[in-house]
Amino acid sequence: MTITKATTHVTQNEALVFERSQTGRRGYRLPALDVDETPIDELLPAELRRDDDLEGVPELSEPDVVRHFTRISTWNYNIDLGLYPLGSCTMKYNSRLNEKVARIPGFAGLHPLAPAEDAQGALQVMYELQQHLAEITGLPGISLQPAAGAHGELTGVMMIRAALDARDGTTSDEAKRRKVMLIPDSAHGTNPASAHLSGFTVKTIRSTSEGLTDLEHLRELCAGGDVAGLMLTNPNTCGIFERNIKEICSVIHEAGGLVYMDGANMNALVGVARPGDMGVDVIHLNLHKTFSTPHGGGGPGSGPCCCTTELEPFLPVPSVVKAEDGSYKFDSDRPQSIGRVKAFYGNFGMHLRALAYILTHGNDGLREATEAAVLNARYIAEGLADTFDRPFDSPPMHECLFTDKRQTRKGVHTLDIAKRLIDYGFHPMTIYFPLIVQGAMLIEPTESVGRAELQQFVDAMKEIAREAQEDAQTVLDAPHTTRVGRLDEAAAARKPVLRWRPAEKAAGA
Amino acid sequence: MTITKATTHVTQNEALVFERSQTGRRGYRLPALDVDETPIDELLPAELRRDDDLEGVPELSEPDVVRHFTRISTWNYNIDLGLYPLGSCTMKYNSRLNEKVARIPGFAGLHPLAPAEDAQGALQVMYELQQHLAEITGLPGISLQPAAGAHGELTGVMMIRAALDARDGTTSDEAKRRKVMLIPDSAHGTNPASAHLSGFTVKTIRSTSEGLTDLEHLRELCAGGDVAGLMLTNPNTCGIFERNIKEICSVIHEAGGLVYMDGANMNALVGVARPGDMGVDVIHLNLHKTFSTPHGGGGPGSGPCCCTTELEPFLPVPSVVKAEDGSYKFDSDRPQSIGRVKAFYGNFGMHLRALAYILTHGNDGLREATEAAVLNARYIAEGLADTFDRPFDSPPMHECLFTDKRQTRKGVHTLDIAKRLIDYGFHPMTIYFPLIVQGAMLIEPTESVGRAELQQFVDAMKEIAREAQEDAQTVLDAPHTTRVGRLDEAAAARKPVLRWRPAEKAAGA
Amino acid sequence: MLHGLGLGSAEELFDSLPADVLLKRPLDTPAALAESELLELFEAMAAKNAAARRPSFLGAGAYSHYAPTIIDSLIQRSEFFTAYTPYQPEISQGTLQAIFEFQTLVCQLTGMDVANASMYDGSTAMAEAVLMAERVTKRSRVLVSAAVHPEYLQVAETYVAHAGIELGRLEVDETSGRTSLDAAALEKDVAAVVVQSPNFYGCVEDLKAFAEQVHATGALLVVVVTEAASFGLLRSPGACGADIVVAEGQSFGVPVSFGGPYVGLFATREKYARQIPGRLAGVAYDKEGRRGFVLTLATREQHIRREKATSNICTNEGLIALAATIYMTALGRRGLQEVAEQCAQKAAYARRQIGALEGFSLPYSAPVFNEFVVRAPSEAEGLLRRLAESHHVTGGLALSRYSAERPNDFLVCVTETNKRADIDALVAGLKQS
Amino acid sequence: MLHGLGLGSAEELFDSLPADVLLKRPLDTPAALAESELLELFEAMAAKNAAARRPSFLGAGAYSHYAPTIIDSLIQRSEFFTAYTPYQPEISQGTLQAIFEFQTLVCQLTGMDVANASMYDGSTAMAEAVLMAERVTKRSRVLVSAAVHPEYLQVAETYVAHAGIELGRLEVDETSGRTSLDAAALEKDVAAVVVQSPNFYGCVEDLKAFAEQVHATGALLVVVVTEAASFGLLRSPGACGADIVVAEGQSFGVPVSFGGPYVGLFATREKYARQIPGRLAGVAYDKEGRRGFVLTLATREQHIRREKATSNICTNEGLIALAATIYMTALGRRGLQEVAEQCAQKAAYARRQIGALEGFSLPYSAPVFNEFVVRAPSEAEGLLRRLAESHHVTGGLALSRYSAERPNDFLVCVTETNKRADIDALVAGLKQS
Ligand SMILES: Cc1ncc(COP(=O)(O)O)c(C=O)c1O
Ligand SMILES: Cc1ncc(COP(=O)(O)O)c(C=O)c1O
Repeated sequence: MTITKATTHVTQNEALVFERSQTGRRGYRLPALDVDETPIDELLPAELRRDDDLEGVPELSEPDVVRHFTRISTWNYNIDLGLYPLGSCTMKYNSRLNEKVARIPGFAGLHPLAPAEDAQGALQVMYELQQHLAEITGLPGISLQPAAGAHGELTGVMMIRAALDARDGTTSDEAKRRKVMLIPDSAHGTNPASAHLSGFTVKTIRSTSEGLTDLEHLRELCAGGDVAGLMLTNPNTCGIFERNIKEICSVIHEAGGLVYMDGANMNALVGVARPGDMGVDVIHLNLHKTFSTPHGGGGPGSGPCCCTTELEPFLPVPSVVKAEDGSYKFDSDRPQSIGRVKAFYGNFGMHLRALAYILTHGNDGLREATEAAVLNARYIAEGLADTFDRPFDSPPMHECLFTDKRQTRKGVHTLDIAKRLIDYGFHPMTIYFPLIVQGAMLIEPTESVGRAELQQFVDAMKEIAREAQEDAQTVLDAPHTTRVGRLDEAAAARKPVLRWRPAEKAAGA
Repeated sequence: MTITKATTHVTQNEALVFERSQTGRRGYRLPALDVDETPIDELLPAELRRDDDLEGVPELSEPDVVRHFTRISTWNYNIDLGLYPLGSCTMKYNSRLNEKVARIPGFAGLHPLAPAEDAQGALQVMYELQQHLAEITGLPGISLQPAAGAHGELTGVMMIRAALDARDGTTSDEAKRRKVMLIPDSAHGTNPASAHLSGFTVKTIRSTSEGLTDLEHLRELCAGGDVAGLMLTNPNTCGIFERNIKEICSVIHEAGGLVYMDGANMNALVGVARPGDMGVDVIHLNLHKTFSTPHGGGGPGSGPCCCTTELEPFLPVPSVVKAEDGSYKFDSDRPQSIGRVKAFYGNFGMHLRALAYILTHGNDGLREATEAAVLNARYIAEGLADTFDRPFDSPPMHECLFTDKRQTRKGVHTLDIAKRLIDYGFHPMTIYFPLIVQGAMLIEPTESVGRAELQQFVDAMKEIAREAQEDAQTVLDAPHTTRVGRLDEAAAARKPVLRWRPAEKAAGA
Repeated sequence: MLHGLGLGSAEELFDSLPADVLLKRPLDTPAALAESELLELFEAMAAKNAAARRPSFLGAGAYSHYAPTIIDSLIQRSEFFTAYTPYQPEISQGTLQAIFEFQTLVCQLTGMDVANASMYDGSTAMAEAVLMAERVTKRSRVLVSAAVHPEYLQVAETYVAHAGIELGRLEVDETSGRTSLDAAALEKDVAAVVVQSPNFYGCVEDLKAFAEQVHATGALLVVVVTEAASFGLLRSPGACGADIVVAEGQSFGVPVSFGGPYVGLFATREKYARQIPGRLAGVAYDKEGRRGFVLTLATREQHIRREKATSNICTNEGLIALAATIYMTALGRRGLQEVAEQCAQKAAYARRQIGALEGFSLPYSAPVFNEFVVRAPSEAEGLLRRLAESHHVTGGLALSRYSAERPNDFLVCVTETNKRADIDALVAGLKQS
Repeated sequence: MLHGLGLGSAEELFDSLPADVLLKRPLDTPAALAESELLELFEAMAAKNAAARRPSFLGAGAYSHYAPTIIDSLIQRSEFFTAYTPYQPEISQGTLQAIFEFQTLVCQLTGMDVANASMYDGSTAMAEAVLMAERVTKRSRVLVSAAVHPEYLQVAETYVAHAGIELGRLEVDETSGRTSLDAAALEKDVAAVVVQSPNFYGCVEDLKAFAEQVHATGALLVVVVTEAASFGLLRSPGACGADIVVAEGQSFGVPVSFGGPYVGLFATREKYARQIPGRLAGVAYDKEGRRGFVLTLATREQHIRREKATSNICTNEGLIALAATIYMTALGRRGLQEVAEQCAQKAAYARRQIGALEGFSLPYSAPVFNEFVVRAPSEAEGLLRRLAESHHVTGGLALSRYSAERPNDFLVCVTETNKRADIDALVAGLKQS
């Protein structure tokens, strides 16, 4: 009954802005035009001007705009409401202080094409962030330009391509053959996609029963002499540290390839171990994960690339350097660079937040955060060990992996468990990833949660396991406490409706 | 079922901060002490220092503090979610722009005891607000010092007391007798309370069947020669304009008294009519109603007092004046002043917001807002006329009054209707006020709502009226969609628990 | 919409008003400004507040403490700042639970049993305490220390003007800087004694001694605190025997904002709970036994009791009380202590330096928390003005503002936000000015 | 907790790491700063960005427009900015509905059928459009106008380096300032022609004419827009026949913030919907028939298709897209038009004044929106520097930054935020510098 009544609840039934529009309403006021007006036809001939009078664009009052977005916002789960244990996504607390820093007018109001001498503060921010990230990864070369993780991957593998071409040339048969990028079957989808965009052909490496990269298979694949490189996530997407990392890297190096590390899981390593010390040649970091820049419902992100001195010449341009006189400037003088991957210098607003994160934590705090992140994952692993199936028994790092094996007997699957968690007030974990594990549930609590809430989560998961046995239907029908129930995604994809149209037109469509 | 499940929902069950506390957690960091430390005993002898180590004060991490207050915030209704039609409270849209203005460091960081010559901007803000409020009320004398409406009332009636004492002296019998403050039975409770605090004895004036002040009764009461003044709300708390206001004022004046107007309902008059032109001697305004400063869950408010030139000498000190040279200064030279009603100069942060409101609306906009506020109330009055009982048929101003007369037959009362509105996504109207109307429902939509939402509200009320006939129990058990149901207020008052105590002690209590 | 209601024009909406009260012209206020214009205007006015850009040693009732960023970001959630007073508990539990937490924190810091949901500020809270003492004791004389904040005293005078209460005065001992209470002053009809600690001159009063003498006569001890940060270090008034504690809560994460909005704290003993002014939140349960909170003991209040209410207060300082609650929670047990200790340490450092200056003296001997009086070799107001102009620092408050007999005295306040460098600059400046 | 897990120390948490990869020393990054220290540090760095305090006529891909206050206050709601990509639709409907509204608004402004949930920025959106054109046409030559933003072109070059796509160049007519498209250039194997309008030099291109010629050869017309404010006034690319429209959405309420984060708009025709890169939100219903939204057509994306995906993009610019959505909604139909008209009017005014200056000329004849090239009597970079120093105004962008052969040219951008007084100051400054 509650639900039926809730459907008449205004906040629960906020329409689209277009449906709310009312002709003549305004949510803005501009200062009056303060120059003498030129007849519009003298400015622009009619054929270059819009003739649709922006039909369909909504007209709302300011209070209605605020109510609209406030109402729909209440349909979202968010970090400030509780645990957001999406494995591989590192949903940690987003400091309000960093938001304040990013809004300081001297930064927010600074135009990217302002002369460098009038933007020294911004360059200093980028320079110092570069220094700190280099220290954290143990890789001295760096570019802050990539806008997200996948963008950083693309940058990294393109650098590998450029480095190999510089080394082997592009003409010899040997060089032409060197096009294979090795990627474990557990990797994130962006890895193969990025490799493909950079002109590589992807070959997949098997994982062992322990959830580690299969060294034997790796050696086999390297035998062909066509290996350009490897893309490896470490800890891998099963939450396990690739303990053979050094050997893996040397196998690749001996085969004439280079090693790219996907840094999405750096939250398990900051202050504890450095990719540069493991033999990695290039890595991307997700500032919107490890360094807490807010995820924003799907971005903006920031995916800086860090590399060895050998690969430095191939980094995107420009990067920030410090002159003798202590001033900062952009350096574009890098003839072998892969070029630009984005206009301007990357998502500067995220650079500010990440630097603020590094400085408020301090070097001790960075390590403590890593320890807490791993400790919390261990706590959950331990708490759920008797209740859910664990595909691998190596101790988890910052995230732990379970499956729905024990629950499927009763017809309850990972998806159902995830949806049911919502009724207990938690965001579901990452599900069905990594692909190599059937019914995978990847749980990453991060360091931003206390023991009490971790226990609440463990209790909820156990309760759901019990329900799966005694009252499966409740789980299969979950969630029960949300504005809408499970949505028919298959139907949505079959006949996609991707935009609003005025009623009559819609009918036509 | 939804409800039972929701009770295990972490967001729905956030504990008290004290229950969440975990020894050793911290949500802050201070800069290290940068002066050489003095042994604490040299600073303060032990007997002057705390010896309880602040036992019981909570210890939380920053993310936990944010989660705590974010979670409990979701249990609140608010203007940005929808209509908040509390009659007499004028819950209008709170502009974000005004919040930004109030946070400009040059204002927020300005100490009240800074020399006036170094605070000219703040004084200018107060001076200009004084000018505008004087123009809007038609009353030239003004003090911004009162912190809320009731505080403004107290200030106003004390000024009346002081003015009469100055006029009649305090010794003559005639003067001693003049202690009666007349207040309509429909008045807000703060009126008699404020009158009492100022040493007046309160006599109540009856209202007519039209919901207006009873002139005959007024004349009778004035005959006694002991009338010091009248406190009148206009439009009155039935939402009706006292059309005899001029006569009422002259009756009081002829009887040797002064007229105080409660300005809580000025949202019906701004730009349309001015108390000063009606014969009113002194009024308070609620900046947190008419001038949209946010109500903040119960304040801060601001209740400036405006008066005639005759009463000006009795205003609180200091007020802001403009010197020949265009500079601003505080003027405390007012020998007949009632004195200070608050430290410093009033709720300056609210003065900033109110001035911003006046300037962004502009003079036309202020009148348009008044028109819209009245129009919206008329729309609801019209929409519900056939469904609910209207005690008075004079056309409503900015708020309209109904009763539960037709619903009581089925055992459904005003309280039930109010609670049921919650399930439809609306905040209830003001209920059981004014006291003179049995089962009163006082509805004030304000200007901040569009026609579509007004209609949604009307539909909800009609739907509830239907339910009252066909399914009374659903209404009697409402609300059904909130975290907690109706709370037992009687039991709470019988054995009040007004603070948290550690478990064992609580047991003891 | 107009026409739907059978109205020809907006004017007709006001037909119920007699023509002779209608305003026949547009208001003489400015035309509407755009957002950008408004911001420029206020930025320009703010720029004229030179004092806001200088390091400052002003206190005397308003204190500069650091407020964690989360406070402002949380109180700006619509759910808090655009809500009304929680009259409908089922959809106001966020506000109500926060008030209950506020009341508890105030009790813990003041060492009392019951606290209300807030008063307008410290000064009005003190005035209400005086009125309450009269209600409780049925006596009409109240002795107020001369070392109470002068503006607080003025507010009390206004409030009691027509309440049949007479205010007496307790002098300050000119060597210690503490209030002296001679038994003689404590005649039978005294309802209450009001002392501030740390007092207006920064001196920490011996509250225990006061409590004993005052209680001996059946009067109440009302303790006033303007610098709430002191709760982190000083013995709580409750522990010293206070019957009513009132305080200004501005120090807890609230900007000085030229004097307001602030928040008044009001706490007392269990037995006086029903005499307390203002709102109270209490625990209540629903049919399913779920815990919630409601406004309770409303029979004390004006909307029920009308002229017989314990106070006329209605709207209080809800959002500021919330800010203070978040501050107390974020700093927590250890943070409140650390802030208090840093204040005391830095004030001690400044006091030593200034005391050692040629020609300057420290007239009072009693222990202080973070404020102290300095006696300058010359007239203080001019000295401070020169200091501001030449050294860009606001050195404190010239006491001549409140008492002409103290031309050379000024009050210096030091908090955790004053850097050593600023203190040293102040000292250097005083030397040269 | 450690002990509960049978661990003796935090070190043991990392036992699964071989000793020789463990970092045996503390990180060589600074010790922790307190909030107040951090804010001071960043304020100090910000103060070094002198350019942020000057009136500015810089555009060229980043534009200063007024953003209503509600935008920032709404996107700072935790519900929006601390949420993840909406993988779980039942608890992400706020984000999903906003994306659906964003997609619709982008379609309305660009005049297209389908738009995605956003790309990193305008430059990467253009590069993705080039890749998509190849997928759609199976042709490998793409002609790009020389009047496309130089940095956009550089990004495209990087993206196509290993995609087997060859980029050709379309020259700019030196009198009109528009791109010239000679039939010869349009050989059979051309996948797409890419033009920017208003182009980098501010000139509005004749897109209709392009569309006809381009379509005649079976190629696609890709239109790039860097100044989204122009949508309020200029004929939409869709109405002119564009097949793919990419734009930088920064003008819609997003701060210039030294180059990012911005938001890339990407729109195309219905028939190419399944070739579009990035995320798409679509309508879906639950069992009770309630309307909701989900991410759809995921089979195009990397997490399903891996190397065969239409793009590698995963995280996009969600929160910035939301800011743009709120901007478009708050300004709405009339506001978007008014902003565009004010830009055009003010630019025309500035152009007239500067064009009339002794020694200055306007090399291009084509109509402009709010940017235009000025040819100075002397070397532009030095001129602008002197202007900044002596007149405290950033006069525009010296084109020598991108092409050495244009030593005296600079690009001036005027928006609704540039006051007449600033424009007059610029003109006066140019006269004297
Ligand atoms: C392991 C891994 N690699 C790469 C990515 C892609 O990063 P982004 O979404 O920032 O492009 C992600 C994020 O989902 C990830 O989890
Ligand atoms: C008619 C009326 N008078 C006075 C008041 C008291 O105003 P405040 O709550 O600001 O003290 C109110 C507000 O509730 C009111 O509605």
